Amino acid sequence: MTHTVTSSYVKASDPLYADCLEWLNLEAELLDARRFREWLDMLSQDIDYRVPVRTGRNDPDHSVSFSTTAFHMLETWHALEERVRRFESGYAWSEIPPSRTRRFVSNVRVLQPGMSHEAQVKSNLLVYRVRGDLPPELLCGERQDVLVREHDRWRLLRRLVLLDQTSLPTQNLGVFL
Amino acid sequence: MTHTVTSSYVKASDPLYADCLEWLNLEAELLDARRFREWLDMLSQDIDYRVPVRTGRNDPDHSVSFSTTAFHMLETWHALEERVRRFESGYAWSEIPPSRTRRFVSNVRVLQPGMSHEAQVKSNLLVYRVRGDLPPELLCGERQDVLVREHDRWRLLRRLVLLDQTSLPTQNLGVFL
Amino acid sequence: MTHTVTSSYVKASDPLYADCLEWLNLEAELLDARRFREWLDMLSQDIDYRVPVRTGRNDPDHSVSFSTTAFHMLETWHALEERVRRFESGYAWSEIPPSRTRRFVSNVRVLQPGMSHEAQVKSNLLVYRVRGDLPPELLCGERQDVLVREHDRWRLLRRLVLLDQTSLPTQNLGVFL
Amino acid sequence: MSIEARVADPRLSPRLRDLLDDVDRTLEEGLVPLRIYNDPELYELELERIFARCWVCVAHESEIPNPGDYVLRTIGEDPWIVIRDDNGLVHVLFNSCRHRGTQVCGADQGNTDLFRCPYHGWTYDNSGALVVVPERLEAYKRLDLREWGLHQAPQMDTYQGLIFACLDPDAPSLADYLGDFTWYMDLSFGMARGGMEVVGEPNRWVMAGDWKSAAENFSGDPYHTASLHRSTFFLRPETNGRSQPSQIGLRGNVADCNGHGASLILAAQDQPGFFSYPPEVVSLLDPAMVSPAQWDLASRMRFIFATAFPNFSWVHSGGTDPGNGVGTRRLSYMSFRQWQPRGPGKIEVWSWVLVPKEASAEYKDRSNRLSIAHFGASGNMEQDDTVVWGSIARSARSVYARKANLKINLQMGTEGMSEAKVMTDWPGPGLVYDRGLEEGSQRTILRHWLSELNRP
Amino acid sequence: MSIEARVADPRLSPRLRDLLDDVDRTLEEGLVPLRIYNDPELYELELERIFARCWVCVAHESEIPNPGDYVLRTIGEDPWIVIRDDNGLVHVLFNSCRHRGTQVCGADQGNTDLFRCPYHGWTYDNSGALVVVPERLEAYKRLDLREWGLHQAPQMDTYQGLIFACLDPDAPSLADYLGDFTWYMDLSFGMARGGMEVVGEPNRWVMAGDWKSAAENFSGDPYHTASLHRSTFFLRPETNGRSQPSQIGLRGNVADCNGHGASLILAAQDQPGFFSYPPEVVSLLDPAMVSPAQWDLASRMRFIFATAFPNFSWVHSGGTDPGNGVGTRRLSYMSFRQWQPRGPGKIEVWSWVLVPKEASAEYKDRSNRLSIAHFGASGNMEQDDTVVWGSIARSARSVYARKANLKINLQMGTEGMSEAKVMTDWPGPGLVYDRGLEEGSQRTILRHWLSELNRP
Amino acid sequence: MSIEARVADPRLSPRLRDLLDDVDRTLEEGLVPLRIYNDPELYELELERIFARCWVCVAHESEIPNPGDYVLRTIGEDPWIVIRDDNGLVHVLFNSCRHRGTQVCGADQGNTDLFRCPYHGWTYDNSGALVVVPERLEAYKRLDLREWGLHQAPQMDTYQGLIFACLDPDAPSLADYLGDFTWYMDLSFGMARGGMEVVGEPNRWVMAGDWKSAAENFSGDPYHTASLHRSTFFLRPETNGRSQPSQIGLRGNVADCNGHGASLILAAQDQPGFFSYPPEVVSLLDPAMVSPAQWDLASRMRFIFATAFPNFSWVHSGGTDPGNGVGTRRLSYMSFRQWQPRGPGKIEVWSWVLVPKEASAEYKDRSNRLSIAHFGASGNMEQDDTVVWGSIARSARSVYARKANLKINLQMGTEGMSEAKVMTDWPGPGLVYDRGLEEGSQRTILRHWLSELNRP
Ligand code: FES
Ligand code: FES
Ligand code: FES
Ligand SMILES: [Fe+3]
Ligand SMILES: [Fe+3]
Ligand SMILES: [Fe+3]
Repeated sequence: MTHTVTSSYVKASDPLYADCLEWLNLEAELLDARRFREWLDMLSQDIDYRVPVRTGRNDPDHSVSFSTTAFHMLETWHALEERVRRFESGYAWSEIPPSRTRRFVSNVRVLQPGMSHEAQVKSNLLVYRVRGDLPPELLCGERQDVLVREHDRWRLLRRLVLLDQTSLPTQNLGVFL
Repeated sequence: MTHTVTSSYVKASDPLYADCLEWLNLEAELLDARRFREWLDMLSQDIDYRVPVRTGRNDPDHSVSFSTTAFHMLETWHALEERVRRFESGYAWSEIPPSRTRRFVSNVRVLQPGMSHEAQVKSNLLVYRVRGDLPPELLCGERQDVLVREHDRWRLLRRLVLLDQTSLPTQNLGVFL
Repeated sequence: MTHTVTSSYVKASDPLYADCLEWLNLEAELLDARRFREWLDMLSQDIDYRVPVRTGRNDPDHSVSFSTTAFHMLETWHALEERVRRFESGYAWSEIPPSRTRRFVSNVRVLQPGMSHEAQVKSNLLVYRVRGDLPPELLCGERQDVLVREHDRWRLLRRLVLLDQTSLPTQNLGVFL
Repeated sequence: MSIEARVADPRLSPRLRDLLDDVDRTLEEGLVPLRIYNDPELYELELERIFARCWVCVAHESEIPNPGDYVLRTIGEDPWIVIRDDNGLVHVLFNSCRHRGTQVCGADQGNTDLFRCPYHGWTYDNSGALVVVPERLEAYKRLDLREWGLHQAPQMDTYQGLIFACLDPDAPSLADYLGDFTWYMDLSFGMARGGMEVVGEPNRWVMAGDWKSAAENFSGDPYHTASLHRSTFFLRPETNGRSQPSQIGLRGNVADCNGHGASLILAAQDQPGFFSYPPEVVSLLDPAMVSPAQWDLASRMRFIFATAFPNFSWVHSGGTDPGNGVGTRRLSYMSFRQWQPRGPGKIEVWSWVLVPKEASAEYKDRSNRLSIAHFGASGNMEQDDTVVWGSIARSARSVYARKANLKINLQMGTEGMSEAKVMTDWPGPGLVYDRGLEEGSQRTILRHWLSELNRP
Repeated sequence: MSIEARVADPRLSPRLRDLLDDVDRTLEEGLVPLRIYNDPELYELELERIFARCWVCVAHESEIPNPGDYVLRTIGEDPWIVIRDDNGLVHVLFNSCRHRGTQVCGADQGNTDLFRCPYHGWTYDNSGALVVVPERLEAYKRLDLREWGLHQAPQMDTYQGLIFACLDPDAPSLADYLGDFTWYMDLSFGMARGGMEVVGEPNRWVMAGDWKSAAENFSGDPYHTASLHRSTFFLRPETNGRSQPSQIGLRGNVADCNGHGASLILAAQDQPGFFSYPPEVVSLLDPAMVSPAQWDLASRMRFIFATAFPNFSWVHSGGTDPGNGVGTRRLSYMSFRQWQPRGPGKIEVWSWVLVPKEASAEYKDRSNRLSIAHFGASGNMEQDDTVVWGSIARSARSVYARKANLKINLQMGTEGMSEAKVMTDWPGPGLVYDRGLEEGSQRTILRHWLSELNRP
Repeated sequence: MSIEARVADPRLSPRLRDLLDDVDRTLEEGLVPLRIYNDPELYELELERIFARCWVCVAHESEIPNPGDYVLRTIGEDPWIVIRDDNGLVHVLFNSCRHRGTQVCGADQGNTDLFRCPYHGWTYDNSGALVVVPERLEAYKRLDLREWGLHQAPQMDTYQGLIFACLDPDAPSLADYLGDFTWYMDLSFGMARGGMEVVGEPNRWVMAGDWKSAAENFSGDPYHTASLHRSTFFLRPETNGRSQPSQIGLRGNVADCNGHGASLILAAQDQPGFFSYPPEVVSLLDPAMVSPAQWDLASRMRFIFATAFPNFSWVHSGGTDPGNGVGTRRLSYMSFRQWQPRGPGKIEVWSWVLVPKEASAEYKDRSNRLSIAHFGASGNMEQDDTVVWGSIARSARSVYARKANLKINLQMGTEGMSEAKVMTDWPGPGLVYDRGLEEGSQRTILRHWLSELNRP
C-alpha cells in the first residue's frame, strides 16, 4: 500500500504541479494560522483522512510497518469538523494558549493522473511545534494525498500520513498533519 | 498585520514565482556561505528589516502574539551593514570560528502584485546552526518579504521574520534570518 | 572548491530545473523506501561520491573547513553497490530492523550548464532518522551534484555532500546522503 | 509499617525518608506534597519499588494469538519481550542476551521461532531457552545451556486476556494482587462471548506529566469532566456547551477496592446500559460469564473509568459516530492504557482500543473511530488531560514547592467535606460512594504508592 | 559564619562543604575554583539558597499598567504570575492551583479578572483569592476559601518602578537588601519626570553560561571591553579598531555597595553627560527627584554597568544611530536584564529596553534601535559576551578542573596588583575605585554568593 | 588491594563500593554485572579514576607536523590543545585561560604562534607561556607571568608517533604503562621507513554505547566476526556468506600484555603477510626498526585488532578495493581510534586512517578507501558494531539488571571451558592463546578497569 515508488511524475513545470504545490502551501499556511474553517473548506466532504500507527517491525522496505487497523487519526469530514468545532468552543484547554506550529512541506511529487479531475500528490512534511515553555516537538513523515477537482477547486479527497515515529514525541496530537 | 492568508497566489509556473524562488535560494546560499557583502547588495537601501519578539499570549489565530514594539532585530540598511562590518573586522569573537548554518527555505508563496515592480513573498525558514561542540540550534518561522525591482534586479525592500519561538534557543542571534 | 556562489541559476520554470527537481525527489523517495537497487540505477557507473569530514577550522567563508583527504564516504559505483549488497544480505544487523528516514530536499539550484548533457545541481538536505527507541537523529548539509544525460536518462555523475556537523550525531552512517 | 522499620531502610536518603513520612502524616486529611509529582530521586525509587515489584500489564493476549508471535514491552523503563511459544504458552523474557547483554530482539513486534543474538550468535527459542551456542564444543565445553536461557520475568499470569508480569519473585499472586477488583474488570473485559481483542497496535506518545496524575485521574476523578472537558460538550447538540449535572448523581465511585479504584456512571431510565453497546453486540454478551449481580449492574452501566495500581487504566463508554452529533445511534468504545514512566515528570502513554472479538467488522470500525475521537494522542478528551498533567509536573518541580512544602488538596470526600456517602446496598465489592464528588480513589492510589515505597 | 556552624549544615554534602570552604580561603587573594561556574550539585544549592532567598526582580511596573494586567515570570526556575489586581495592587502569585497543582495561567502575558484552573474549575480573582469552587456546597462543605487562595510570594516590594519578590519570609526588606545601592539605581531609573517604561516585551534567549559570569561582568568588568568588544571599535569612524585608553581613566568603579556592584564612566570635557540623553530628554530629567550629589554625578555620566545581586543587571549608555557612524548625534539607551538560571551552565537572558515615559515616540524608536544594535540576542556587543560565558562554563565542567582544583584569577585590585585606588572624594556610597582596572565588584558578587550559600 | 583499603575510600558511595566488590568476586570466573555498562555514578568515577589518571592518546604527530600546528582534543570529556611549539616540542595545554577560564582556542585545528584569549586579551605563546597581559603595568604589577601560563598536562610522551598524555603527575611513565605491549604496537606503527602518517582528520561520530564494550571488542573478540559481520562475507565472492572456520585457527590471542590486549591472525601458506601490504609498501618496511622476532611475525601477519587501555584501539588488516570483490589485489589498511566517553552509555568515536608516509599517493588513496569501506561511521563492519554496543548499554541501564544483579558471561577461556591453550612457543610477550575462542583479553581490560577504580 504505502510505498509504490513511481518515476512517471508530472514535471514541475506542468500547471498541475503548480496547482498542487499551491494547494499544499496554502493548506500549510491556513493550518499554521489556525484558520481551521477555511481549511475544512479545502477538504472534500467525502474525505478519508488517516494517520496510521507506525510499528518497528522488521520491514526492509517499509511496506508493512504501518498498521492497517490502529490509527492516531481516522477521520471523515464530519469527524474533522467536530475537532474544529472543539477548538472553536473556547474551552479546548490543550490549545489555550495555542501551540505555535510551522509546517515545512517539501519533496512534492505529483502523479500523472488517470482521471483528469484527480491528482495524486506525495509530499514530505516536517512540523515544528512549540507551546509554553515545553521543549519544541518535531513530527515528520510523508503524506500521500488525492486531490479532486470539485466546482473548479481542488479539494482533498484522501490523505494518508505516514509518520516516521512509532511513539509520537508530542504532548498530544492536537494538530492536523 | 501578520497573518493575512491569501489564496490568490502566483502560480509556481509563473516567471515571477521562479524569480522569487531563485532570489530566496541565492540569498540562503550567500548567507550560509557568509558572503555578507554580496548579500547586502541584494537588499534595497530602503530596507525595513525586523524580527519581532514573539509572545505566548492567548491568541487563537496568532494575530496578536508578535510584539509591535520589542524586536530581536529592527534594522535599516545601514544598521545591517554595520553588523556586516563587525563580522569583517576580524575581531567578532562570537563567530571566530564561525558557526555553520544551513537554511531550509520552503513553502514559498508569491502574491499577485498590485504594482509590477514589487512582489510579496512568504516563505517558511528553518535554520540549523552549530558551532564548536555546543548542541545544534534550530530557529524557525515564516518570513514575509517584499521584493522590489531596482535597476533590473530584485532587491529586498521589507522583511518581517515571524519566529515560532518566544525564547530563542540560540547562544546569540549572530545570524541573519 | 566548495563554495562558489553563482547567481546565474536556471529559472525554476525551465524544463531542466524541473528535471533536476524530479530527479532529486525521486532519489529521496527511493532512499527513504530503501529501494537501493533502483537508486543504484540512478547513478552513473562513473560516479564519484564523497562525504568529506568537516572540521571546525577558523574559516570565515567556509572555504577550507572541509577535509580534502578524510572522508565519511569516498565511493565508486562498485563501492556503493557493495554497500547495497550488504543491506540485501539479510545479515546487516545495523539495519535489522531498518531505521526510518525522511529526507527533506530544499533550496534546489541548477546551474546553467556549459555542456548540454550535464547539469550542476545544489540542494540542501535534512535527513531525519530514527530507529528503535533511540532518540531521532538529524543530519544536514548541502549537496553539490553533477547529473549527466545517459541514454535519455539523467544519472548522478558526481556528488559532494557538505555536512554541517564536524562530529556526526548518528549511531552510524548507514544511510546514503 | 512502623517508623522504626522505615528508619532502618538503608536505600532511602534522609530527604526521601522525610518526604514519605510527610505524606504519611497528612494523606488521610487529604494533603499531599506537590513535589511528589516530579522529583528525580523519588522517581528512581518508584522504578525500584513499584514498577520492579508490582504486577504490571504487558500485553493483551490477542496481540500475540499465534505461536511465535511477540511484542516488545517495557516494565518501568526496562525492555521485555512478551511471546507465545510453540506450545502456546506465554513468556515474558528480558531482552538481553545472556552472553554479553545485547538485545536479542530489535523489531517491536513480529513472529519468530528463534531469537538469534547478532553479536556472537547465541540463539534462543521462543520459550527463551538457549539452543545454539556457536563453536560450543570447542569454546564452551562446560557451559550448561539450561542455565543460560533468557531471563524470564519472575512471575507472569493473565486475567481476562490481559497479560501481567511481576519482577518480584516474592510478591503475592496476580489473583491476590487484583483481589476483588476483578469484579469490575469483568464488566469490561469478561462479558463478551469469544472474548475481547485489540484493534491493532497501541497508539503511543511521550508527554510531560507524572504517571500518578494519570493513574489517579482514571481511578475516579469525575469532578474534572465539567471543567476540563467542557469543549466536548459543544460537540453534542443536546448539551451544546452546558454540563449535565443531573447525570452526575447516578454514580458508583469505587474509592478503594484492594488498593485500586474506579468510577462508574449508571444509565438514567431513558439511557442504554451495557456501556451503550448496540443490540447486535449486547447479544454477544453472556450472563453466564459473570455473576447475576455483575450482569445486573452491567445492564445499567453507562461508563467506567478505572485504574489497577500502578499504571493500568481503562475507559469503557459510549457515544455517537464522530461528527454525527445526533444522540440516537448507540455505540460503545473501550480503551485500555498504560502510563509508562519515562523519567521524572515524563510518561509514555500506550493506548489500545479493545472490541468484542465476535462483533462485526463494521461495528469494530465504528467503535475504533469513536475511541480515536475521544482517547489517544489526538483524542478530543485526552488532549486536554495531557496538558494539565504536564502542567502539574511543571509546578511540582519548583524549588519553592520543596522549600515551602506546598501541599495539594485531596480533601473531597474526607470527613465532613462532601455529601458523598458510602453505599451499603451497592452490589459490588470495595468501598463505594454514591456520587462522584469525592476523591477517595485518588487517595487510595497514593496510599498504595506510599506503602510500596515504604517497604524496603 | 564560623566553621562550626557550617559543619553543622545538614543539607551540604562533604564535597560542597569542601568547595565552599575552599572559596572562602582564597577569595580575598583573588583565587576562585573554576568549577563553581558549572557544577550540578552547586547549581541546586544556588536555586535553594540564593534564588529562593534573595530579592529577585520579576517585572517593571510599566509592563502591567492596568488592573488585570499580568506577566508570567520565573524566580530561579519556578513559575510565578506578576499581576496588578482590580485595586491596582501588584501581586506575585505561584502559578499552581491550590487544588491539585495545575498551572492556572498558560499565556505568558495578558489581562484577566479571573484565573480559572482548567482541571476542575477552581477560580481565583486577580489578587489570587479563591472565588469559585465548582460544586462547593455539595463537595467542599468545610473548605475555607480564604485559606486556599493562590500562594503569594512571601515578600514583594518595588523600587523605582521595578518589582522585586523574595521567597524567604524572614529575609530583610527590599530597602535593606538594596541599601545604598539605590543611590546608583536612581541615576538610571529615578530621574525622569513621569518615570521610565519598557519598550515592549523582553527579548529572551537560552544560552550556555553560568549566571555568575554575567552578573560579575555587569557589576564591573571594564577590562574586557578593549579585547572582547574590539570589533565594535570598527563601527565608529573615530576609533576604527583602536581602543581608547585615554577614556578608560574617567571611571568610578563601585567595587562594593551593600553586596552589589557597578562600573561608571564619566564624560570627558567635550562629551555629553546624562548618559548621552539628547537635550529633549535631558529636559525631562528632574533634579528634585534625586539629591544634588546624584544630579551632579548624573550630569557627568557617560555610562554605567551594574548588577544587583543575584541576577539583575543594567546598562545605560549612549551612542549614535546604528549604521550612522557619525559621532555627533546624541542618543542614549538603556537595557535591564536578568540572568535566569536554567540548569548547570545554562542561562536564559531576559533583556528589556527602558526609556523615559514622556520622551517622544521618535526618540523611543531611535533609542530602542540603538539598544538592539548593542544588547539583546543580536547585539553587536552582547553576541561576544555570550560566547565567552558559554566557554567558561565548558571548561568549568571538566574533571581536571575539579581534580587539580584549578583556580581562576580575580587578583586585579588585590593588594599591590593595580594602580587603582579607593576614592575618598567620590560623591556616592560604597567602596569606589578611581579606575576600571580592578575586579573588586566581581569578588563582591562572589562574596555575597558565598555568604548566602554558607547560610543553612 | 585489600578490602580495608577499599572501605576507607571516602569518594565511593556504598552502592559503588558494593558494585566494585561484586565485580572483584566473580570476574575471574567470567561473570560481570551487566549494569557496569551504563551507570551514571560509575561513569563519573571512570572519568575521575581512569580518564584523568591513565595515559590517553591525544594525537598522532603527523597531525601537527609544523611549528604552531595544533589540534583540539579531549581527555575524558575535558578540552585540551595539542600543539607543536616554535621549537618543535609538543605540548598538551588545558584549553582554559588562566585569568577567568575562557577557552583560549575555538577552532578545532589550525596553526598559530599565539592564543589570544578573547575575553580580556591575555595571550599565550604556542608553548603555553603567558606573554601578554593587557595593561599589565597598571593592573597586574605583582603578577608573575611565569606562574600563569596555560596548564600543561602533568605528563606527556610519545611512542611511535602517537602522542599520549596523562593527567596524574604521580603515574608511571608511558614506557612503563605500555610495557611489553609496545612489541605489538611496533608491528603496526613502527616498521615503515619514514614512519606512518594520518590521512587527514579523524572521522567522528557520537553513538549510544559504553566505551568498555568497544575497548573489550578490539582487545580481542574474534568470536563475534562470524555472527555480527556475516553480511560482509557476502561482499567477497570466495566466501559468499559462509564463514571461514579454517582460518580461525591461525591465531595469536594476546589475552594480557601489561593490562592491554590484542588479537592476531596469521596468514595461511597461500596468503600474504605483512598485513597484506603490497610489494611496493613491503619494500618500505625496515627490518632494522624491529627485532628479528617481530619482523618474522610481521612477515606472517594477516591482521591485528588491539586495545591499549583504556580507550585506544587499532585495526590493521587487508582486503581488496571496495566493490572489486576479487581477492587477488593485495591492499592493506589501518585505522586507529579512540572511544571517547560522552556521558553514561554514550561515546564519541574518533577514527583515523594511517598509512606509511612514504607510500605512493595512489596507494594511500586506495588504502583510505578500503579503510572507509570497513571502519568509520559508514564502515561496512563498524556499522554493525555500533548497534550492538548501543544495545548493551540499553539493557545495562535497566532497573531489573540492578535489582536482580544480572551477570553477563565472559567465561570463554576460563578453566575448562575452551580448547584454547596458552602458547609457550609464541615469539612475543604476554599471555597468548593459540586461538580466538577465549575472552581473556576482555577480562584483562575489566581487571585493569577494576584496579584503577579501586585505587582511591
Ligand atoms: S552478546 Fe549475545 S551472543 Fe554474545
Ligand atoms: S487542579 Fe485546579 S481545579 Fe483541580
Ligand atoms: S578570561 Fe582570558 S583574558 Fe580574561
Ligand atoms: Fe479526562
Ligand atoms: Fe561585554
Ligand atoms: Fe566488529
